[in-house]
Amino acid sequence: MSYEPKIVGFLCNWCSYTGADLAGTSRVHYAPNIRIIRVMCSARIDPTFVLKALREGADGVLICGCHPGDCHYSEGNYKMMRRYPLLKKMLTDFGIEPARVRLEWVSASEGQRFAEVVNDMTQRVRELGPSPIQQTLAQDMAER
Amino acid sequence: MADKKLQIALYWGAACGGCDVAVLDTNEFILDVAAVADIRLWPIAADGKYKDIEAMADGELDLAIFNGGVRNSENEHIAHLLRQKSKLLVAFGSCAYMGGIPGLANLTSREKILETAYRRNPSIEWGNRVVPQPETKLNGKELEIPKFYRRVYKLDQVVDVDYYIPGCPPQPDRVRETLLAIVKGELPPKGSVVGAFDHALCEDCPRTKNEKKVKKFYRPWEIKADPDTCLLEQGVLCCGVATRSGCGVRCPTSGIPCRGCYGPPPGVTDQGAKLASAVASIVDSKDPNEIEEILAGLPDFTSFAYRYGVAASLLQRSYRQ
Amino acid sequence: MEEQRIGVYVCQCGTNIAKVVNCEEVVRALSEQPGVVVAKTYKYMCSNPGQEMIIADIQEHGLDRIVVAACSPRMHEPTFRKAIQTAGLNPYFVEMANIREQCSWVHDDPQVATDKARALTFGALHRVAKHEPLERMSVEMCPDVLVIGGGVCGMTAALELADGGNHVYLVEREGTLGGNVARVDLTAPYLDSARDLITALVTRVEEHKRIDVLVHSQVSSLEGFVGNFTATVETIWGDGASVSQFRVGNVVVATGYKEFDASRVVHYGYGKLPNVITSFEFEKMLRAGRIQTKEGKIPQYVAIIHCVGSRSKEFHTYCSRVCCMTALKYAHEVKSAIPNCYVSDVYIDMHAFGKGHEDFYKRGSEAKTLFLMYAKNDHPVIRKAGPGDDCEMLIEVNEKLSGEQIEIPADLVILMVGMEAREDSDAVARLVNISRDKDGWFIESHPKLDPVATTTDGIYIAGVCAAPKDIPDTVAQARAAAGRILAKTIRGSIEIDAVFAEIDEDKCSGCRVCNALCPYSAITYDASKKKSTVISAVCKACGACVAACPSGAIKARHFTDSQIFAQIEGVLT
Amino acid sequence: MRTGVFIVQANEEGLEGVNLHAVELYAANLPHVEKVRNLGVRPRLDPLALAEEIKASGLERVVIAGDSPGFFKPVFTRAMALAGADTDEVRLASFREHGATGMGTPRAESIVACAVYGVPFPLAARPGTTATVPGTLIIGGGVAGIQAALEIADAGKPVYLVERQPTIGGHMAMFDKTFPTLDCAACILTPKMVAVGQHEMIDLMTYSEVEDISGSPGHYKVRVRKKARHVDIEACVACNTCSEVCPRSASSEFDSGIAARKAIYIPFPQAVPNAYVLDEASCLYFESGGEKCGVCAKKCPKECIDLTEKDQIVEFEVGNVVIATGYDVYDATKIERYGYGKFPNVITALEFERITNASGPTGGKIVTKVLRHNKRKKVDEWVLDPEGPPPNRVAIIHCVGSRDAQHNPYCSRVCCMYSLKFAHLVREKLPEATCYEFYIDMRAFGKGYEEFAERIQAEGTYVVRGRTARIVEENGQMVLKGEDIVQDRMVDMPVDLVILAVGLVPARGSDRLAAMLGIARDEDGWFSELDYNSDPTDTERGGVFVAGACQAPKDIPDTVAQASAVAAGVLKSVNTGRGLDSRADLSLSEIEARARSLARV
Amino acid sequence: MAIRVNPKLIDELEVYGAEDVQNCYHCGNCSAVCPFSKEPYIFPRRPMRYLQMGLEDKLKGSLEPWLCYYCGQCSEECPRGAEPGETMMSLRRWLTSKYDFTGISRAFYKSGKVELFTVIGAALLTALGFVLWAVLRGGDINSYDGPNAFLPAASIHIFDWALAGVLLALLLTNCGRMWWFTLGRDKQLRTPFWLYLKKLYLLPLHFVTQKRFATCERKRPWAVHLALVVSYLIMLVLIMFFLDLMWSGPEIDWRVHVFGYIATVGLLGTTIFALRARLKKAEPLYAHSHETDWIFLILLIFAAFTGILQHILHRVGFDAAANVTYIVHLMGVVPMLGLEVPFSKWSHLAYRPLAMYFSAIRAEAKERAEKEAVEPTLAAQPVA
Repeated sequence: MSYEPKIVGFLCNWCSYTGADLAGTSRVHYAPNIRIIRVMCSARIDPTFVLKALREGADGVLICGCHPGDCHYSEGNYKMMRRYPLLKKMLTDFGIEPARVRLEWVSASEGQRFAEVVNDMTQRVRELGPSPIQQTLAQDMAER
Repeated sequence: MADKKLQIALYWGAACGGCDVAVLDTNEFILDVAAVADIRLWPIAADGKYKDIEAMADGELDLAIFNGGVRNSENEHIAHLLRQKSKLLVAFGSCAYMGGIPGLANLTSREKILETAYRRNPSIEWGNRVVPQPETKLNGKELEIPKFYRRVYKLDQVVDVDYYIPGCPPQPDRVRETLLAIVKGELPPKGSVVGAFDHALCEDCPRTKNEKKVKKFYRPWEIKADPDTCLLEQGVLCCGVATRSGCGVRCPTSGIPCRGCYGPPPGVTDQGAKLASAVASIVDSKDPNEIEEILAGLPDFTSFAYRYGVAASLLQRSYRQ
Repeated sequence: MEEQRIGVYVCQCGTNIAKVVNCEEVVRALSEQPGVVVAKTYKYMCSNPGQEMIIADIQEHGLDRIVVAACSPRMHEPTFRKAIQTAGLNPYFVEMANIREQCSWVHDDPQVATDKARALTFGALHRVAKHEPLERMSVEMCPDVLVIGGGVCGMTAALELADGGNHVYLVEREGTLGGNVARVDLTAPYLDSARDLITALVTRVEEHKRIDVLVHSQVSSLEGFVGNFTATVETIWGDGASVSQFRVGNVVVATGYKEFDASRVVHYGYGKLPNVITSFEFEKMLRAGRIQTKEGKIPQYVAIIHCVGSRSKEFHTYCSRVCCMTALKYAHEVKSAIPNCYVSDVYIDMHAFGKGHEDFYKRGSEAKTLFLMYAKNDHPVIRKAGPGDDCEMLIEVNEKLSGEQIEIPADLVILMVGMEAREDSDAVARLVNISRDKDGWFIESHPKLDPVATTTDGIYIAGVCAAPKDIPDTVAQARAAAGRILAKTIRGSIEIDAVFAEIDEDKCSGCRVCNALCPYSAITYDASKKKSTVISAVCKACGACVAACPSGAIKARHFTDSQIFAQIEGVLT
Repeated sequence: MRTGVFIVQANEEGLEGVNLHAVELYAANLPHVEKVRNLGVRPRLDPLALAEEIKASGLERVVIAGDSPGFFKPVFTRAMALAGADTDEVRLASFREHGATGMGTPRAESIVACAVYGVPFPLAARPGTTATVPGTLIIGGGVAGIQAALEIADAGKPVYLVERQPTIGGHMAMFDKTFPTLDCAACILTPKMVAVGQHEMIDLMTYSEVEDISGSPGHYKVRVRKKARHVDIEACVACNTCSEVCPRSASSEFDSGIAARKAIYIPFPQAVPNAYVLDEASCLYFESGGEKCGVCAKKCPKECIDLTEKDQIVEFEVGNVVIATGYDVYDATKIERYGYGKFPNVITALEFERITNASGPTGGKIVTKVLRHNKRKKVDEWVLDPEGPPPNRVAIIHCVGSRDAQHNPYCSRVCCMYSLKFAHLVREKLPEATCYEFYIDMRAFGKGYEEFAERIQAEGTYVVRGRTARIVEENGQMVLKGEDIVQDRMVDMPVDLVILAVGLVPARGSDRLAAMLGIARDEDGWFSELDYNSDPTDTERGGVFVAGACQAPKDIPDTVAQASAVAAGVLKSVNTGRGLDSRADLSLSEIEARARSLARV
Repeated sequence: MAIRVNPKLIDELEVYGAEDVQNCYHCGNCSAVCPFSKEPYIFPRRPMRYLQMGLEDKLKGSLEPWLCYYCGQCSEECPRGAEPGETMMSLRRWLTSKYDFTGISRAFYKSGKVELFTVIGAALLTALGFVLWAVLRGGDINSYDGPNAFLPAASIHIFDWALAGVLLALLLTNCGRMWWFTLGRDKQLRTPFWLYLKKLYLLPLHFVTQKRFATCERKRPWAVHLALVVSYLIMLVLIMFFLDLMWSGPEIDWRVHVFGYIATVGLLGTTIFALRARLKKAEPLYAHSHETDWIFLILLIFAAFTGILQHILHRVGFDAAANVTYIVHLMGVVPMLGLEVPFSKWSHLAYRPLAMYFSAIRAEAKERAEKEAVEPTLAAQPVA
């Protein structure tokens, strides 16, 4: 069987999760690879969550929040916006393609866009191939 | 137990020796230890043979203090051995606890390390730049040296550990308190971090803290930081916020930002990621470009945030192909 | 931890889910998991029989955690919470897996969709195991209200609140109530008497037994949080001062504005040319019935210049919103008092947007007011006229509608000074813990859907202190603030959602990383204890502080790290 | 105080139902009135002559009475000054502003009485209170109705929210972004809609209309017609099966008619209540008298479609009534010169909102309509295809139907800003496109609006001062004609897409509602408030409030503020159990007596 | 140099008929709907603006009012009832009074009464003069033509020519002033003589055809106007050159009389139409009638009616009646020509074609100047 990436999505409750629901109610089909986890706000997303997901076997992590200026909590999404560059830097240093993690703004009315983002993300992660993490750690263990 | 002397072993894995010095730094207390304990193994200070340990009965040792990480097969072998022979195994110092400075090597690869050390190192002037192999045939004989692993492990990634004493090195006072507690049998639940507090460094740091908003980051030498104000809010990256206290706030009180050697406070899974989260959150901008610019003031953030904790981090190592 | 007993319910939603997802298979996979006691699938979990099934199972099998794999939790989470509560479980012991909107409706390969549904349900299962019982709390709400500012806005808010049964402390810095409107003769565009408006309000305020008016007074401190503030007010009487202190539940900030200082616009010569006056000075003339030059002459030419200090690069970028209509009012008033006077009105854009405004503008045209348009940032220049001219001054304008460089004769020039945040707005903002925008106006909680609340619970802003506006819009805001407060005080207490952030004091190192992150100022720092605390009544549970807390001291209730970690593990199984 | 009453008319038409002669006689009999004179219509008053008159009669107080006496106040004030009298003693008796229109001569007389006594009319004519029942009827489920409902219900008081459409949300739900912050309308509105739908204190009646309201302040009896929806709201899971099998379609109201919906449909996915509705008018089953079709009912997996359902009449009693009926947009077909309805790519603002909305028929892609052959109908049709060509030149025409003596004389208040927003959306999605705004005055008056306008221009949108005169077709290309006033040249420009910034008009049925409640509407049809300045959300009738655009065009923040303001009015009455009575019911003698007693104080 | 605004001008223009111009809020709709409004002559908005601001010199130098034919589209669509069409009409009246150096025109426009009395006076004077002259030279009231003719054709012819000469002189002076205001005094504009020659053809073209008027969306006003102009011109030619043939009789000389009848029908028909329309305010063009408009129309219909009446009377043999009627006819014609042509409404017969001619010259001169200067930017500039 060909490789199907596993993607974990962290979505804010007010815009993106609602947008994903809208994709559903609008029956906009998209790649099934994403597993969505709901948080109240993208500001709740700790980089640790992303590392945790990668460590647990995710091949990609998608973070979605309200568009800048749209945040239900006025500026939570800016907090995520600030963490993102640092997170990418860290991933690069750990030798993980930063493209495996992606931050997108998806509003509650953008069901279609959510689907496009997921499809695009899935495609890109598919091109990157499986995440090396679990395999490498297994190889480390095997060596001992 | 009072009538019988404690049976103790000390060992260093991938370490600098500082931890052993820290034990000595307990000063005269070490003599008290010697009074109540038999030191059965201490490679840096006393002569002891691995085979003596191997010969012991399981659980014959009361306490094994392991400092340093596990970098090669020898380290691992001794770790297993001590685990088997000792009632208590303590990971002593940041390296045993988290991989420590040697753990930074996990951000590169074994091949690169060997390449640098044996082939590309500018100081190598002699020989034919041979990279040592675990097994070598020389004059028909087989020579063996410990196998250099692909990466560094922290101790508990190899064996079951009872207690952890963080620090690079652990503070002598903490060491003393801990040893006393062990002697007295006043031990916290297994798996605890001992010799350190359950809160972050800032709590003990005398610098004044204000609401934090940072427009620009500085390397320590780039700014004459106010001695009484929190370094982080002045734009100097200090790990204290995401580091367990116990060191006595030595660095920040000397004007040096905390380097995080005591590891994450309880409740924090990944020290570096948490530090990143906190530091980025206080960046004072809403403009993506400006944010990038401000964060560019933190070169090599990863090595800084995981100075001691790469091996203990969620990702543990680099995956660069 | 004692063994958990979890029930898993997979909804088929008719065929909405079942058409694509093999619900039986999901149930089978789940039933093999540790802790799962019951796993079932049903046509409609949200239906009464579905809910009753859960309730019966809880009672029969002693379930203590429930997973419902169905539609979006945004749709039916309240339904299932209510159901398990009926069965005696804490409502937060249910977790939903969204296998309709985010699975069966967006995928069509049954195998793939079933796999995903299983993964999502695993996520919910792992998560629910970490759930903690949560309780809603309530905090007492003091019904008394502090209103800062005794202008039209403050008085309206005070009356509204007092009429609604609340006790109000109305604090005014000046010696009399009325604010800026008290300086005005007529209001635009209906030319009603401003004095009648103020008289009516002041009379009612002073007569109201539930309003305490404190003039010559200032709020010197405000401690506490929503429902429970303590206000200290300093009153300065001619020679002495007194301090009063009272408890209030909410605060309305209605501090209004101050007029722009016209002398800052150098080329208008205000302060140098005697017959260049500001709008408020003209109001004085109107009230005295003496529209005349400093020399006592009846002007033959009156010119009105709009946007003085407003809509300009140099001063304020914003529009002061009321000046256009006020200027039109002046044009009418000049024509009324001096029928043979020529009025020129020099404007940028005519902001006649409200009820009756456009008609008022048209009447101005009909009365032959000469409207002249200049470009933003290309200010007219006023100079003294020569001896040969039949006027005092000449105003040079690059007139946009004709494209000509022109000179307007004027004996009297009225500068329509804009509105400006008061110089003490900074202090007020700090006092009540709200923020100001770049222009010094107070920032509302949400510019659209919450224009009178602020990010600090219990602090409301109304009227011009939030941005320039005319009297009806100010009154609407004053009443809106009162309405919001009445709605809360009527209940007597504030319900606090069970989901909020809390700080473990033992773990908090007092680093204050979180302090500035809270958009609602829910985090306070106790300098003596060197600890931060979240006021749960104020927290809105976004979790920004939780993610940022470097010492892991802050916990997001119902969104804890361990719950989310568990869900991550679950969905990736 | 020797008082002179001068009656003067500011408008040619005068005031309907006010007998000025009677007012004269009445005024002459009031105490201290020395002189009453009718100055006629729009007189040119000479201050010197007036001063002489004041002096001659020794007047200490002057009352100017009439439809808009303020217009004459300055000349009287000047005359008072010239006569050496107290200029503060020029009092206004404003008939129009205090509701003499419709209330007739006694009201005008009472206004004069107050002025003669020197007492503000609103103070003297403040009605007493009356016992009030706790329920509140809110008519209209747009953002104003939603806000008011939540505000009142959150206080624990019962609310009946009646909405004509099958879902609440109103116009705001149709919008893409909101100016000037550009946040997404759905993101901020849908949580509120959901809250309304789930609120235990709100009895939500969608697809319903108020048939009758009777009773008095504090006790209004309301009759509501719940139109047969044919779908059980509680049971429906919004699965779309019915819609899929439905053979009939009609144009979607929610999509401003630019897309189709089925006869059984849900207006939009986030509708509240989240349930389908069967539109009898477009349904084959009802058209055939129940002979044909009915497939939806058969296929509904939850069996929640009842084709036999009939309209239902519900009756209840409330203490307060909130009118939040909003607005309709101006019918652009009335302005032939813009070719709306003739040129496929001349669209209205609401249509553009749906096109640019990510949940709209093009998925948010801004495209022009293309000519396609409809095989079934065998005709060529202009259709909106998401893959259709994007426009290169977009013209946005302001003041369509507004500020025009031949259409609506008033300014619609929101169009300038939403037009600028459109330009932003076009430029954001189609950076290659050129965008032109044709305006008369750029009315960017609100918080952050001016900055927004500047930003849009900085983004490269061309703003042209000059109303567009015509859209014509030349060689198959739409051409826009106008004058660029500031640049002094004619605009003769090919365009691909024209967006008409249509103005706002009172919602359909406002007249009926006004008649039912006995409240007035202004000359433009908007509901009249009690007092322009001090009571913008109250009406002459006690317990009847107006909020939002139904009172006059308004943007979202101002609408929300009014909705909360209305909540204050409602809550203070239900909290104390007593609400304000109708001012309309106060008699002349009561008001006069009040004024007399207040004057002594 | 800044131009001084004169807020009083708008009051002055009120008597010329510009009663609503202050209502204009400059949306530009009028200029855009006007089929003639093309660069560099954008109107009616801009002249209205000059009027609001009282830029008298700008207005005096404007040709725009003459380029308008008052189809009324602008007034119909005006969102604020500012009556741009009527404003342009008023400006034409005002300009007529400005071109006229005698001040008579101004007096006429400022007061209908003055004009009316002048017309009546002139009529009475005419009657008196002709009667006296006829009686003194012993004319026979019963004789229409022949040697004893009460009013001999040859003499009348001479009178006609004399009158025409005076009128032409007055009109030419006014035209000269018009040239000076619009082209002559503009120092910045270089208008070489060849340009005048090059565009000369425009004068007769527009004079005869009113070609431009035909461009209006509404065709009827143009058709009516054309009929009037053609009728008038026919009559002018007949009278100036073929008066003797017209006079001869009693047989009808079809060579000339057929034209005479056509012209009479044309004159009567168009004036009756115009009067009716003005009374009914049928179209925007006819909605606002200045006193001068009434006087002009009444004179015209009066002249046409009396003209044909005296002709008929003569043909049927009532020569005495014909002679009396002829005097009455002259009472209409003389003031009509003598006052209306140089001082009032009728002067536009000269100013319009001249304006067309001048505007073409100016446009080309401007274009040449601009070409020499920098290329203008074509795209609209964002107003930053």
